[in-house]
Amino acid sequence: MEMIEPFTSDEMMSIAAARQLSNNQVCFIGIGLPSKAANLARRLHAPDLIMIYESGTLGAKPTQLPLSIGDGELAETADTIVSVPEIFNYLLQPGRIDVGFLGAAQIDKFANLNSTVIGDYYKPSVRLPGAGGAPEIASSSKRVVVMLRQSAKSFVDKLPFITSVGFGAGPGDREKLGLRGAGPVMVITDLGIFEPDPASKELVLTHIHPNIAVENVIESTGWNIKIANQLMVTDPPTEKELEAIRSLVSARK
Amino acid sequence: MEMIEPFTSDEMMSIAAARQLSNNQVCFIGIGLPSKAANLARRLHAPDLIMIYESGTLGAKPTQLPLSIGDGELAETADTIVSVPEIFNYLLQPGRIDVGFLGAAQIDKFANLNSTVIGDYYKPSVRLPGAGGAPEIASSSKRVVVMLRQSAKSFVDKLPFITSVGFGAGPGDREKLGLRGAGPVMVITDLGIFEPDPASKELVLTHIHPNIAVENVIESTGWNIKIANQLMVTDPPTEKELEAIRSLVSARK
Amino acid sequence: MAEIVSLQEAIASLLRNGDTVALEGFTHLIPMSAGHEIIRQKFKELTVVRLTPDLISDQLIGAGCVSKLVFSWGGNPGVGSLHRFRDAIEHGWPGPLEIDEHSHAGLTNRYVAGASGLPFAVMRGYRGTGLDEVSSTVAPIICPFTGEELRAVAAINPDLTVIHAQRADHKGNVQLWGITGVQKEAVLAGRKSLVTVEEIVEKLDPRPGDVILPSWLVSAVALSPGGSRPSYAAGYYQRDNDFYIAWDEISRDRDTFLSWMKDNVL
Amino acid sequence: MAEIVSLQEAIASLLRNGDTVALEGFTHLIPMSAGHEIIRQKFKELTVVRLTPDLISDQLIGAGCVSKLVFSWGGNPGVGSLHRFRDAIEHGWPGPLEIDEHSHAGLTNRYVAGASGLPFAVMRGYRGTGLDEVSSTVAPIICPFTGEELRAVAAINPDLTVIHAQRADHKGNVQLWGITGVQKEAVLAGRKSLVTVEEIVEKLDPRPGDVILPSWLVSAVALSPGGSRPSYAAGYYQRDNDFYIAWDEISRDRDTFLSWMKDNVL
Repeated sequence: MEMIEPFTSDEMMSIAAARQLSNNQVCFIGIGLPSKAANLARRLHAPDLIMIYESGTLGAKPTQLPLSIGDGELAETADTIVSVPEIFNYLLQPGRIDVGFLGAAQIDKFANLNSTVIGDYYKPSVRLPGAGGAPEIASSSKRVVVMLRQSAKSFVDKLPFITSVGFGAGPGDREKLGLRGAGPVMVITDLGIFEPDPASKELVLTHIHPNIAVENVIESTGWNIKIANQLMVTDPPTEKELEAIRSLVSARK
Repeated sequence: MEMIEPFTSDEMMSIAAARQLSNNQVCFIGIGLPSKAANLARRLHAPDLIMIYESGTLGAKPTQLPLSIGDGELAETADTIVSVPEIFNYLLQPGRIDVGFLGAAQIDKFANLNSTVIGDYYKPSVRLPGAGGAPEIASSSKRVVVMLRQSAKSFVDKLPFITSVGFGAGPGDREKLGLRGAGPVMVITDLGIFEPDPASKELVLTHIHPNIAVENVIESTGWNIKIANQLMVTDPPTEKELEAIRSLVSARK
Repeated sequence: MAEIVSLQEAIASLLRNGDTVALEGFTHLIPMSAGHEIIRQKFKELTVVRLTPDLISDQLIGAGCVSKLVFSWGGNPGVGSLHRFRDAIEHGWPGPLEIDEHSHAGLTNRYVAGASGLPFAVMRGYRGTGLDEVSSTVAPIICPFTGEELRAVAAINPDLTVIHAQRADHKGNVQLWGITGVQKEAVLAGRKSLVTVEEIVEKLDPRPGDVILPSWLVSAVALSPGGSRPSYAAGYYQRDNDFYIAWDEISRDRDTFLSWMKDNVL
Repeated sequence: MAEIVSLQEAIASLLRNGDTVALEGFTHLIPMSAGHEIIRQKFKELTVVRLTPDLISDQLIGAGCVSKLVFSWGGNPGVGSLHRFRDAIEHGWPGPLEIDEHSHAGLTNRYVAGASGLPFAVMRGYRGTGLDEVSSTVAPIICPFTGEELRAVAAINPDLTVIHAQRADHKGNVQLWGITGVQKEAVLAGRKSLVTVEEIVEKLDPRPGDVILPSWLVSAVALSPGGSRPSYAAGYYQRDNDFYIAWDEISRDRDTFLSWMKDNVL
């Protein structure tokens, strides 16, 4: 039996997400977890991944993990820099982005996302940063991959606010709303991987990460989560993957 | 009495037009007569005239008279070059241009311009080049100056086609059509200078060029042209003006 | 990612009879050699889109490749008429030419809408002009906030957009500079795109005022040195103003035109 | 033509209590020193417009200058919450804060419409989201050609737009490069505009990727070296990521914040 090096659930999440990206894909990247996973993919199997940040940097190749979507190194290593109107109107809106890679504070069973408020919009208990580029990344990318840490507080039955639309209230809603991308094809958490059921569009647990119990996922989901008939276990991180993620240096002085 | 050097009516036209431009004005320039007059003004009293061509060259300072609106020298001497969408959407449309400087094939008494067809639109006897930038230069510049050679064929009672709106069918029409600039404040020909009557918006002959008879203007106008009570004679070209216009070299190899 | 192919292959594989093809380049960087290749491959029934149909459009029209022209200014810049264009409209030679005519601002915004994945763009313009009546791709639109009436222009998404640029690298990234006109928008509006270039280089070192079209936004790149003559390519060669003047004579007469085409293009 | 004045004079002469003021700079070239001058001059009841309200907006809000915020992402990039922004919205300290909230694409298009002299812009977006319901500056619009439903966003034309740039010349022509974000559109949308610069130079030699704002498009230029810190100015200094992290502690508590402001800004 092969020895598996110990790894954290956050490392498993980033590595599982990085595996979803391949060379020459055009990937629109949110800051935080998605940026870490994309930069990891670039160091592993996808050196020619085309990373787009909403600051207008196209094809950035940072050596350090950027702290913001507009770090100097993103600009210095980009193939070109375009204005913010161009990034949204000319590149994202027409559906030229292969993978939109998003984080969020909360998600519901139809993969709608909230990053706006906890509680009432006009009297929030927690005011979150808000939409940024997310709503249009979610509506216009060819495919969307979502990453967030899973808990009963983040996987909720009803979102207080829909910042970005996944599948709305279910099948046919994206089409009715005129959203042209395929929507969220995968949600990756620190516990497992979820994919929408092709018919109902409801998220289904399709992969569980190594060392995670199904009960753990059930407890960490605010609705009655569906589990795939053939639930797979995510391949554990390889030595190379762990080495790569641990050598990612953050751009902090 | 001062000696006046002989000059052509075309020279008088260009010189009279050049005199309308002043330093630091932002001037959107059509090719041909307007371009010649603007470049003349730059060599005389308005060295800091800001010339804008629809190719996107801002602040061009050509040493030769360009043949096209996109000659290499316009690009090389410009303060900056912007895209064609920017020129029209960001600079012209919002009313940032002080003087729109236009030519045309035909004009009517309300200073509407035709550069599209002679005859029926669908069966034209002469197909002209068409609109180019003119309609929006005419509608959005703060003020418009028009230059054309005058004859009964160019100064017509009814245009076969309105390419660019002057005062439409008369007072109030620009406002009704939502055109925000003041419209044509002056029409300069090889015979004289016309200005719109403040009340009726109909063109009135306010200046006649030296050596031109009023009858000549009347015969060369396809409608019953109004003549100002105090008709002035245009100041003849100065020696300096003539020298400048004759030293303008065209950009032909 | 853009494939690097020969001009002949590019035109043969990317274009079909009956297609809408945009050829852009605003005085500078006009894709002349690509137009000549279209003529040599005898394409028919094309809808040609071009803000400033000049010599290349005159040649495509006179050669019988074009059944419809979408344009905003059809002349020989600084010289005068475009005779083949006039002959087609005035006398239907060599065949009838349908037109959809705009202002520069209007056609530019049709490309902007096409590049933006929108069905239309909004602008001030057309109101009170004859163009407002003759084009079916212009319509009134009311601002939902102020009630003001403006004009909508329909998006244009050519089957193929062709432009000429100074350089590309071996990955198919494209670089152009100088007067770059509406080329970025035309390429992005195109369902497919072809860029002919003066040079293919190892590395695109940055230039002031350059526009970079990353390889993933372009279908094909073809090497075509001098591909813009008698137009110009800043940094490579100048505009041949004398040829523009000479074209007036060459194009005025049908037979002179045909014989020039035979000797110089076919 | 832009006047070259001191930052103090510029803010005093261009801004009024109750004005709408846009402060733009997308991570890079944030006009921090201009924001501090606004705080020092104790402006009140401002509507602040900014895609990414971060530290400067947090300071303006905490200092009591702002009654309304128009924005699309209010956080400390890569760090977390913006505590003064949260305190104002969650607890009304130091006063109530009205908000008009958009996506980046939506607020960007509001600037584009403003820069274009149009009352609105068209986009895909908002449909199905909560933002569609809470903002009065978003409305449905129907394509007159296809019948498709899209969204219109209302133009924004700030009374004053403030940006920071690398350089200007003595005539007031402005040059910026690197990530230039939505600054051109924000300046053009503004009824007046102020550009703070690192340097005033004899001649703006061209730079790859630069944006030039000719003097006639700018109201005033003020020299303010380091005016973007702790943000950065490409070619001059780097982003002080550690300060962004430190701000989390400084801003979390009202008293700590006030004392920091007293020591460092007032």
